Amino acid sequence: MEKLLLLWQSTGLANFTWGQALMIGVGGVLIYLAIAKKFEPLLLLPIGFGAILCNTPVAGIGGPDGMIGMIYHVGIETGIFPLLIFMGVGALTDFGALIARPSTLLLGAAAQFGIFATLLGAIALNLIPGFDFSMADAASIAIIGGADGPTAIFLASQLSPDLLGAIAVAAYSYMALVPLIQPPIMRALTSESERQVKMEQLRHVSRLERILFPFSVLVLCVALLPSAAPLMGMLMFGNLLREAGVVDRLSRAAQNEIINVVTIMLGLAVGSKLSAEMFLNVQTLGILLLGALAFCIGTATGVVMGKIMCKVTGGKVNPLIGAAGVSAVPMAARVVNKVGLESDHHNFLLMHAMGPNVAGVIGSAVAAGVLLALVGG
Amino acid sequence: MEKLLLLWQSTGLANFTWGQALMIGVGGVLIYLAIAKKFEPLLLLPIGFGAILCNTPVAGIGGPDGMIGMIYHVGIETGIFPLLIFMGVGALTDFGALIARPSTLLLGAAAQFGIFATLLGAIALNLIPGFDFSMADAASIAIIGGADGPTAIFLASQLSPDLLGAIAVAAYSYMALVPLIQPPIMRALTSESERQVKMEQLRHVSRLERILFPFSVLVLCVALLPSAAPLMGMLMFGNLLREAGVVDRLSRAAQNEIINVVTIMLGLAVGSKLSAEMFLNVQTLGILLLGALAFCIGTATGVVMGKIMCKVTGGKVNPLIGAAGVSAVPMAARVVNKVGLESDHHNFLLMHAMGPNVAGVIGSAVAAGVLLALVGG
Amino acid sequence: MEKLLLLWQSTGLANFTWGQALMIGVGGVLIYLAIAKKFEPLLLLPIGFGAILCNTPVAGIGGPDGMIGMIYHVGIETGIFPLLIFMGVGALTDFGALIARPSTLLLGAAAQFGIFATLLGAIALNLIPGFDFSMADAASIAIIGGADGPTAIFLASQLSPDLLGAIAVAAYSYMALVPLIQPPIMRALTSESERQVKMEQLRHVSRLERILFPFSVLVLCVALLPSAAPLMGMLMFGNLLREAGVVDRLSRAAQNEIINVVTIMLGLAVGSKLSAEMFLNVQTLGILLLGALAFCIGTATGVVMGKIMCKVTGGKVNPLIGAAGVSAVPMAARVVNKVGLESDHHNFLLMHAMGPNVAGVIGSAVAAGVLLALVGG
Amino acid sequence: MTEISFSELFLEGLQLMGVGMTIVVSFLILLIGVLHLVAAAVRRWAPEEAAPEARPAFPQGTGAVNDRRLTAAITAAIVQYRKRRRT
Amino acid sequence: MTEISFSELFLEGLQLMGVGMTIVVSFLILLIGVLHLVAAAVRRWAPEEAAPEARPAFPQGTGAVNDRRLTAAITAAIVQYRKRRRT
Amino acid sequence: MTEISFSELFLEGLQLMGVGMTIVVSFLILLIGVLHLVAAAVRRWAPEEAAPEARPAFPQGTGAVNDRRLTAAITAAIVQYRKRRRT
Ligand code: NA
Ligand code: NA
Ligand code: NA
Repeated sequence: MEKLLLLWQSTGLANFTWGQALMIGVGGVLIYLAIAKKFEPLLLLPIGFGAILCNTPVAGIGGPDGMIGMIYHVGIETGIFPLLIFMGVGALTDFGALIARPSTLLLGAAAQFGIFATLLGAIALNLIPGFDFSMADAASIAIIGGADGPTAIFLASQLSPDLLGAIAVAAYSYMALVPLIQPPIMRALTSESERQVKMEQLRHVSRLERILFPFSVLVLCVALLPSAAPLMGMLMFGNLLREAGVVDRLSRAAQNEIINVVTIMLGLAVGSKLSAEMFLNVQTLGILLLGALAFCIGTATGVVMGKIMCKVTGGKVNPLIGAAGVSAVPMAARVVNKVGLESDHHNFLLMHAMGPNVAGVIGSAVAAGVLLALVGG
Repeated sequence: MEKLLLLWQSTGLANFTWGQALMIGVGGVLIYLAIAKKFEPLLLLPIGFGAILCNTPVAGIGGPDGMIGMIYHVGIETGIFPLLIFMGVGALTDFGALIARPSTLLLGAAAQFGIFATLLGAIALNLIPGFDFSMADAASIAIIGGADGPTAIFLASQLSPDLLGAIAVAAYSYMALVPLIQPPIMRALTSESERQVKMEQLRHVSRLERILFPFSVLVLCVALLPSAAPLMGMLMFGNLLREAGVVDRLSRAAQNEIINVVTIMLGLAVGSKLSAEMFLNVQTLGILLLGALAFCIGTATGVVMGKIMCKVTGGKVNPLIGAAGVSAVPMAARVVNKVGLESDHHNFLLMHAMGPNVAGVIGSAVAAGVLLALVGG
Repeated sequence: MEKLLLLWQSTGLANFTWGQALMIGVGGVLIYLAIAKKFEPLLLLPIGFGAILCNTPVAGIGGPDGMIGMIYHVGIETGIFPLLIFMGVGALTDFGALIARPSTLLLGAAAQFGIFATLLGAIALNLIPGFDFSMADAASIAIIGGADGPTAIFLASQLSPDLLGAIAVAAYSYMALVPLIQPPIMRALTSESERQVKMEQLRHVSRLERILFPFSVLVLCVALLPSAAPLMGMLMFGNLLREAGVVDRLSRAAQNEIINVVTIMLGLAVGSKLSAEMFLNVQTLGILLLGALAFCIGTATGVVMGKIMCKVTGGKVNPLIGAAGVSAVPMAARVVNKVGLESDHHNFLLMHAMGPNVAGVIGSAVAAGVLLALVGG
Repeated sequence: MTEISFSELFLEGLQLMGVGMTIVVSFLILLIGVLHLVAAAVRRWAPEEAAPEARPAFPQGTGAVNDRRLTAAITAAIVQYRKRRRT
Repeated sequence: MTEISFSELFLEGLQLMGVGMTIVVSFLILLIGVLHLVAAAVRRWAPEEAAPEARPAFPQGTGAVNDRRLTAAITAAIVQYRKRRRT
Repeated sequence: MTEISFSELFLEGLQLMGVGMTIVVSFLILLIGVLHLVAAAVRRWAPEEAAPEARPAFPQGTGAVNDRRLTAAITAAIVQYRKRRRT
């Protein structure tokens, strides 16, 4: 029967490439990690599912006329989805700990060294045959060290869309792995007595200061680093919605409806970049390797800066909180708390680590702005 | 006054065609059915209102520059709205009864015969002068027998956009009429003793099985019928969000925010296809007739398959539950329960009918995939 | 270092124009008014923030490839955002007081004189050098007198997009200033005894009447003024969702999710029209002046009509409620209540003022339709 | 745009004011009529029987009574408790 | 479209019916097999211990009563305990 | 793209690292300054009077205790009330 032949030719089995089959497996692994290991499930589950759907042969779901392809075009190529998520992050984030102790911004700054060191690492990988990262690629890979999903997706979508899939997967995976990656580094770089340092309680932060904070950041950003203005602007807009106290409807919309809906769409759309030709190559291995490197270096420089601040202040800063500077909010702060408790069962560092933790978000948005300004031109 | 003349020429009264006036009446009837008769009000009310707005003369609300025309272009031409609704349906559906008793899939399969018989019926109508259905038209009409609104809208938007309005109206109207259409057929085809058959309680379904279910369906679909992958993929994605247990935020967004907002937009947009030239013709009569036929045949073949399963299992299956195989979740299952109670006041078939009921959703998505693959090429 | 120079050239400081800096200040003032003075914060806060972001040099956030520029293109140029907000307003509005006493529509009609008088005023301003308002500009400015944000934004986006920023700011600012603007006029035009008039309690309105109301308005609108059909249609659609009683899911979506999300986007997008060249000119001063005029005249004619109705009915209508006819729901009705209480501590006019108040919404939608039909051609 | 003299524009504006205001008022007067007609029709053909769905001030009916009793009991308990604590 | 005779179209429709129904049935029979396999695999390698998360058929039923009674009992106990402590 | 030698690229990368890190650190140090200024300004011109809206570190603190006691009292009352009704 001619119809049956036509139908057989339209089956997946008759059209599968090995690459597609493998990528469907990769999608399955991501979903497994999301559900069974609770690896950033809000993102990795939709990404994994998007990968499966977009690697279905014949259907073209990720193509220009397919549903997910269109979502990618509208939401990620334009940068709108990561920016909306950043708005939601701003509305969900309490910057109080940072306002109470602005010096923790230094820790957030130091941890960004992971980004720039990785940039150099990515270029160095070009010495190995098979790697050919441009400066834009290197910048997109490096931002994994920012430990900030939407920032990484935003930068990669602007500079290296082809690497977006691998970069997003690496960024979210390592964020989930923070409790495994960071503690050994933190222990190696600090002495027992340093880990036992107790910190003063944070001062009270008034409502007015909370309202003025987004403007402080925004004014600096607008004046000095406009290329970071979209990211930082939406982050601070979300935070202002939260702190203003007069637009609770909008704040709740940013924290719930918008971020939830956009997360579903963003995840599916990122999954469409997990195609065999873009993912199943040695570059992805390099990205995974460099991503781990970025997290390690960022943690290390954060802790080292913590040690310096400890010295300078005469022991008022526990160096461990420097590790929270990579962001990965609030996971990294919890890790700091846990490692701290190992050395002193009564020393709760969580609130103190929230300062560098949210400082890390600002730090990597600044770093993204620098990279956009210098590489994206 | 020249101004007044200009204004008179811009009134609706000066520009009305009979067709528009009649279609506004049709819109009013749909809203009446939605409110007074509770005929699928979530869809028919917006569809009816959309019809009124889009048949307003001069305003061009359904045209390429009008609000509803743009919504149609973005959401229905692309297929995105029905797919998002299908995601929500997946997040709202409990497939437990089907997982506990997979054999009920046979009932869901049998009931799809209504679709294919109607396809032939639509072609046969071409013998009557005035009808000129192409194969694509016939397929779009036939899918009404799937008793599944978003599937029907998706298929019609891809194969026969001109018939979309009539098909959507027929599909939702008959779904609302299930309690009237099905019982006589069910009673005519079964004996009193068959209707009294008691079924074993369903076994417990573990969380792991619930999580693996979407993948079982998806893998088969990807391997064998990629053309059904968009529909089935979104249905199973929604269900995975529901069952994963780690992404409740997203599951709630799919079940509420997304499905509600998209339902409003989808309804208005479908209404824009209720124009006089597309709706006020003999073809619409044919569609309404064929739609009723499709429901009746689907119910009948479902019940007949139920009788066969009853025989084969030695009386372990109540044939009535076959009627639920047309889907129309959960209305058809409730009808089964009600008809069953008439014969035995202690025989609650509701849970047993949920299996074929949700099987019918999968069955008609498969049927839609087949039609897309064979006709849509 | 060449890189540093490149970077300096990319800073905001190196690229600021005076206009941009000033407009960022304007944005700050709007946010200040929103937070500290509670001036319509739901709109003015996003508008102010949008103004800051879109006046950031280099970044181009409001440009055709920038996030807010794209949101403007999709949501405001098409008119979709104000229409969606109008749907939400409809779902939030209880027209019961108007249905119980239809004669209050006269008050809603009279208050629209503010619109048409301002139209003439805008044209008259052309006599002063520096002003050059076209008829379309004049109409867009005049609609500020409608005291209805989404209507003003809708009309301006269709007729005079360049003036949109100033018009939106003026409209929302004056709506916030209603408690200051209206009372002196109301007191000046009424006598103490008029202000003490007690009104009969409103009759009970049945559910059926509430359901039929949207159709009454819609049918008139479709038949006589199709150019108002988009605005009026969405307002009445939202109200029908509310009153139908069978689509509560959709009603809640219109009242919450949709209106909140769209308000954020709309505000940011309107902010993109607050650029120096469009805002920092004498025309904006004219618009602010004319807007205040429009509010004053509308209040006055509303009250005068109230006095006429008071005479005609032999003292059954308190003239104060005429002031509520400008709309600005529910602020104007509260102002009426407050001014009434000053003259008689036991005379609560709130419910009686709700009738003219919601009549004012309908009235200005009609006025917008007239202006679109006569000027927009 | 072609050059339009001010007086022309102003005249057009005047006309627009007249026509516009006329339409707004006529439209709303018509609407008054329609609403009265609808109200009369509803009263005649579909009157609500003793307003069955009129929403009472205490919407939960007998439940409210129970609730009120409960509230009374609870409040009494609280008062008792407070007294005991103070002593 | 090219002119297609009715009989051709009808024959094609018949074919489509046969092929389509075959596929739907085959697909769902395959799915039955897969679901049985999955169920067997789960039973074998990942059985739930005594169904810890089994949801009872009437979740609010007797449980609710128990809950309320329990709460009452517990709270009464706490009150008693507090009293004793104070004295 | 034009052919770029590895060493050129690496040098550019080094430069980028230097410049980038400098900017990040400078930006955040500037921000530290600004935040201190804002804090000082707020303390000076808009101090909160006795921190009326200060949120306590343990928001549920003593209130929770009270709440729990209250709940106990209330529930006891309900139990009593129910018993009385039944008899
Ligand atoms: Na970071
Ligand atoms: Na079905
Ligand atoms: Na108004």
